[in-house]
Amino acid sequence: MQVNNTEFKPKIVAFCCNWCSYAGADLAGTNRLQYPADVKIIRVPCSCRVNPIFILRAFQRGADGVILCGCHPGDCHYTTGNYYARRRMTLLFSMLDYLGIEKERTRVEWVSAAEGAKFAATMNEFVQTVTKLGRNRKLEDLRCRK
Amino acid sequence: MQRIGVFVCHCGTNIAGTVDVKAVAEALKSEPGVVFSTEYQYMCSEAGQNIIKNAIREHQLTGVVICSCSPRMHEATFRKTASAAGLNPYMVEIANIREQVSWIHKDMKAGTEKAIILGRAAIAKVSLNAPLIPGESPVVKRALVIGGGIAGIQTALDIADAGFEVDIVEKEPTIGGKMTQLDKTFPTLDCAACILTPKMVDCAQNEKIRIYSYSEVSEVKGFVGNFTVTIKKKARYVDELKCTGCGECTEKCPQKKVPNAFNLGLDNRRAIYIPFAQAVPKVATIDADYCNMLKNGKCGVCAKVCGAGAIDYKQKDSFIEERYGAIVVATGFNPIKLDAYEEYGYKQSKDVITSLELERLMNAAGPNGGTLLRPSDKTHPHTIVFVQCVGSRCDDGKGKSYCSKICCMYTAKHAMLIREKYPDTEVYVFYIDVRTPGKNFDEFYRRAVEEYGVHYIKGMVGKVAPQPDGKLLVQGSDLLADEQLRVEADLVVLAAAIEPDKTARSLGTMLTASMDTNDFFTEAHPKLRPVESPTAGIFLSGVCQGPKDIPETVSQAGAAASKVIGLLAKDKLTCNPCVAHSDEMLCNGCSACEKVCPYGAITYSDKEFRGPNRTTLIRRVASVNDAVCQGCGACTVACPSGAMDLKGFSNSQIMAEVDAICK
Amino acid sequence: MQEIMKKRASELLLDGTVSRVIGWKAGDFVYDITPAVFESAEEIEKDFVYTAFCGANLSKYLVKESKKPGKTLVFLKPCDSYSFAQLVKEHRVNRDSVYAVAVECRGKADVDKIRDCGVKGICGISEENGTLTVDTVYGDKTLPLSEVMLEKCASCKTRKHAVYDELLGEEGEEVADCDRFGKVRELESMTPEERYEFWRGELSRCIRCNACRNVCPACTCEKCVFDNDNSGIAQKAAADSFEENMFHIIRAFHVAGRCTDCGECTRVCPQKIPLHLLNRKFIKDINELYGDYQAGADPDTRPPLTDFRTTDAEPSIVYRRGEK
Amino acid sequence: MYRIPEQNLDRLFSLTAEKSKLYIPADTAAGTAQFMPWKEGLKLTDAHNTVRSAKDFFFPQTENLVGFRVEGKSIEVIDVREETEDFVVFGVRACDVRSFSILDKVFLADPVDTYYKNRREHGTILSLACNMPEETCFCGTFGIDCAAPGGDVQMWQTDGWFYLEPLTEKGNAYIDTVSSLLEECGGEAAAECRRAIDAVKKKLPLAGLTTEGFGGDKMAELFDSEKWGELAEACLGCGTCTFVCPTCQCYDIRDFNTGHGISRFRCWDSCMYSDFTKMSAGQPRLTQLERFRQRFMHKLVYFPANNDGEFGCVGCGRCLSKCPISMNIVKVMKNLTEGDQ
Repeated sequence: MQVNNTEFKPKIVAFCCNWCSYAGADLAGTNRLQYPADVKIIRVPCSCRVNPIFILRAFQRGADGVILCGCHPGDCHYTTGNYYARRRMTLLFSMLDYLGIEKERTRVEWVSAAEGAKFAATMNEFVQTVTKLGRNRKLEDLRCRK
Repeated sequence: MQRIGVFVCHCGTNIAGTVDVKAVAEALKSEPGVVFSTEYQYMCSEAGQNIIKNAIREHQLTGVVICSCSPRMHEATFRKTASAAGLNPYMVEIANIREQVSWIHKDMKAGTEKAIILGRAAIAKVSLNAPLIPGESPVVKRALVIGGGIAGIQTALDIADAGFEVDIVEKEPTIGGKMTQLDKTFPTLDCAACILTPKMVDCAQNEKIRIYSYSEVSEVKGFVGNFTVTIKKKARYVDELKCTGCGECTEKCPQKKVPNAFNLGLDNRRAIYIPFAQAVPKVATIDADYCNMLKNGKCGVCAKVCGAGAIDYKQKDSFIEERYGAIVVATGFNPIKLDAYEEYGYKQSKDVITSLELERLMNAAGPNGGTLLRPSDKTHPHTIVFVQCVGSRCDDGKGKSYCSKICCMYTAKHAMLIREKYPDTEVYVFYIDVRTPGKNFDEFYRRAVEEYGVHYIKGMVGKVAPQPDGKLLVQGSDLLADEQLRVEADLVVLAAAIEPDKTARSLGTMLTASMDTNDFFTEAHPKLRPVESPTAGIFLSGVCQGPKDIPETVSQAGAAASKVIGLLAKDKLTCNPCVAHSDEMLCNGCSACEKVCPYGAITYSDKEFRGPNRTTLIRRVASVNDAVCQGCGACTVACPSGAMDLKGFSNSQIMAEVDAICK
Repeated sequence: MQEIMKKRASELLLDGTVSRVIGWKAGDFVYDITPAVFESAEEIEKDFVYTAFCGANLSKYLVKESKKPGKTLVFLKPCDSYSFAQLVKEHRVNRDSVYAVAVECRGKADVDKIRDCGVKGICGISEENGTLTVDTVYGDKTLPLSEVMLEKCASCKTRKHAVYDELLGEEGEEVADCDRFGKVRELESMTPEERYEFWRGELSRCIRCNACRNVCPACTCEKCVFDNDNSGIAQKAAADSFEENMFHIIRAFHVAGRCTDCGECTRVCPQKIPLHLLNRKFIKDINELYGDYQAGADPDTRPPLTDFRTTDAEPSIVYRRGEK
Repeated sequence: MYRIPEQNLDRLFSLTAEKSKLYIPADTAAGTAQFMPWKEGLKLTDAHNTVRSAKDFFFPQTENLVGFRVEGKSIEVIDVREETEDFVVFGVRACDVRSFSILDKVFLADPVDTYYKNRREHGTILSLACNMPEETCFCGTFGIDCAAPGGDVQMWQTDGWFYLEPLTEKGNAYIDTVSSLLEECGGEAAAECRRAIDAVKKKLPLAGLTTEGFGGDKMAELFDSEKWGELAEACLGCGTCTFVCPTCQCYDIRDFNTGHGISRFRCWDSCMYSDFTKMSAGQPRLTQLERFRQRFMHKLVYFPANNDGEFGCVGCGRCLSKCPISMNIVKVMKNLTEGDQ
């Protein structure tokens, strides 16, 4: 379906780990680096706290893209959390792709507390990608549509 | 139903500049559960905090949402505010409308809309918050140091110096570790024994320090502040309290053919022995593998000559249980076995030796009394070849992938010492790179090359072939000159890689302290918490964490001690209440959570449950130790049944936030 | 084979080695065989069968039966033995209270496939040397077993058992030419749109009877998240296509790295949804990304999702795949 | 009696579909049969019966009952019922036809289930006699004649013709709408077809199964039978039997939070599930044995006790072919009465 890109505003959920990526987002804010208001951040202690259920839940409720940000591998505050997250998300995303759901709607990005610029750039780019894809229809729950 | 209060902060114009704070407060007022909503210029100011406190009291609020700056900034502040007004501090949630809204969005309308949505998410979350009360656990004011090398000794001395009791468990009959076997130390070339043995004596004499020598840790239970450790004291067949260390027995013992482990088997000792003259404790030990009395009951010479009556052939292993608040791992290293390196002829020729063996050969207390002689024919070597990186920086699967760090420096030291003492000796060093980061290190290396005329050759040795005349033909390449080299050497010294002591792996399992694939203990954070294990209450000292030289080891040992002191100085530990919790009714005992827990905070036990129709079921269920759990949440996702949840970031809370954001 | 098994089961019951035997019980039409617990030699004699229709994996019954006093004998086909080993590994079954008897298997038949060959009104079936003779209300028919095998048997990966206490019959070999990922590869090579249509077509038939979950030896939760009203994601029926996707994705994810590919989910699905293709996708990904792994093959290795390497692939590898 | 040649079936479908929605049993991609809305090119299945029964038309697996729109703190109740259009179901078997009268007893009894009633009123049932019943068929046990399937119009397929006999007013009305394609005929061919089916029926392996030993008066002895334990032993507790069953009519009512309101819907429930009829005090049937027993006691004892002796089973045989562990009502019946005969 053709979506009018000028009007379509995607809903993006960003899960950010408390120690690196949330701090990175804070730094982006402190440095006044802009990214679209479509991105809403949910703070989690660690990327390994993010259950695939949460990601599907977001899509069910009408999210058009979900991004998970955590500390760079090796820098996890809890030493190993993001390694587990990495495996889980790789497999989950691969499965979503296997079911024919646009793989570009999901992403994992490692953002350190010092990478405010990377955080903003990542979000800008992700919003752009998802905007191009248009509305999530394959994994939405029609009952949740307004 | 919660009674929620919403407090929107202007942050001067920081927020109010791009967010219509009044509109936000107004919109959030009509959210389910919200009974009060207001905005103010600076919520974090005293006046702002008073608004919150008054509202909590006046409206009997059960939950508070602050729309303000990042929780990383003021979450603690507002929690204290709530607490002061009698509300549980964990009933506070922050909607970050500064860093995530006003500072990054220019459009007032979009900013205000987003701020309302973030506020809704925080309201949805706080509706599901439960009051949390941080637990407390007492701290046993005694530390355990596992390993009595320079790392363990330094840590123990520093802890004792702060007034805390500390025990050292050392598996050998004496403390001192690898450093006792060294001759001189770089880059100062002072004698190892001269700087180490006084510290050993200090340990023995310090009334706060107890030394369990010839002992091992056999079991560890408990958690930070509260470990219970079982120490196995191996039978040494000598009563430590009676033995005076006079050494009479070690001279009279008829069993003379025992390879001397202290000298790496380069000479022999008796079956009853004291490893070296300055051993601490200076107590004899009987080597049960060689003692005739213990093996076949025929001898008893040592018992006869012992004036103190200290010999006890019937002694058995004994077990001691002790409680500790903190544990320091200082298990050290060993050179790797060189069996896989046939090309260097280590097994074929006695004159191919490791660097540590060279230390003993050059040591005044060593097998040759400090004169450097070839092990095979006791002649002076005139050409010596050093081979670097034997087993270090290897990708071939035979050795270690890492750099052993100390070899470049000790080889420069060896070369220098040899050239100084025996100027007629030619010294060649084959190397991949010479790595000399460290204070006065590069100067030291350059002295070896420039002043002492050591031949440094960039290239690897391909083969060391023992010749019929007793020489060793060393074939190597000189990469800089781009030519093949053949050196007829009298002695070849291999800089064997170092690896963690073999006992580390099993100890790591006992302590639930994580290790890397090389069996080095993992630090809690590679940069910020280098002397702590991720497992609370476990600290790391020395090479057990990674290759390092003596000065580095000593400074790390001191750092570990200061962390221990910081812990032991507390009477009670306050635990983070945002920890995992297992619902026993849902847990199926599969152990997935236990496997991903980096802290060993999860244990399993068989519990009785009421089954249907008055039956009793026994089920294996997980439980989380609140004092050990750090609240990462890895377990919550590993758990398929959802039995494991995280307080403060529960499944339902996060999903409520998702719902609120996506709606 | 059946007679050898009956004899051995009776012996072990009589000499007290085991207190009960989990096996297969004859039904009314030859193919309708029910798993059953036998407690005496008489019961064994009367009803125990081992035929081409004993496709059911008995290992999951051990979760309950192995908690009873005495030892429980279980007959395990090669694929079943992996499920059993995995259950032991996850502490769901106490190894010491089980007497595992491995039995050889040359593939089991799928009565639906027989029906798909146009056979109606089946009254009896006999097997001889890989040929099935079907006696129907409307006359006799013969079919080669190889053409009507259960999906899981047609793509059998090994005829060798993972673990057992005693072996009856011949131990088989790994199936060298098994191409169990063929269909997964075929789907991977489709366009996302085609894949989406394929899976919608399959999953939209789901009636959420939970047979796949309840038969699955990896699904042994005390209470499934989808049944737990407090989990926030409980569903009883798929009220929207999303819920169909959600249930099957999460179920596959929860058994990822633990699924032994026993194929029971597909066997029992009343709507013939090829559920094994979801599990096999995870298995294939795990094998390719984290090294070959067979759940239940050994008691010690960590399941891939509770393990990691610092050098693991980044999730972005998913975007690069499929680009040719 | 009317008839239409088989090759004109598509025209019949097409004409029917012009007037109302039409469902026919057709093959899915996986080769299973299910009722599907007819569209050009869709072919009648060769399969004997559909996996899901025809009860879906009147009692769908999920059905929205009412909605609540939530805005801030205000709640508004919304009637979510949509206008139901007339529909025709073609090719329903005798067993499923009988199941409707069993469901009627539940849903049309006071208080009337208006959702069900509404659908029932709009549906016309075209039944089809079973020329080749399966070995799993035992409708005869419950007095159902698959040679005369009933419904609004009953049909026979024989010798290249479909024979149609309207039985109700709705049936007559249907015949009127498609009369342009039909020709009137005598009843001989249909009668011949019935005789042929009767002959097959005698050969079916379950032909001898009777309801003797069951019924509303057998409560105490059957409930306390020791055989339940053995029968229920292998039960997985899945809902396959329930969901493929044409007469199972239990449902659960649940609320779904859509984010901007609540959708209250009902969906099929299964007495095999551990949370079936869960109450604040817990579940009344704690073990699978009790849940298993409930299902069969309901069909064979409780239902006849409350409905003038009518059994809650129509012998369609779906549970026989679909149960993952091949446990089913026939095995239960045989087993419970084993010692009696």
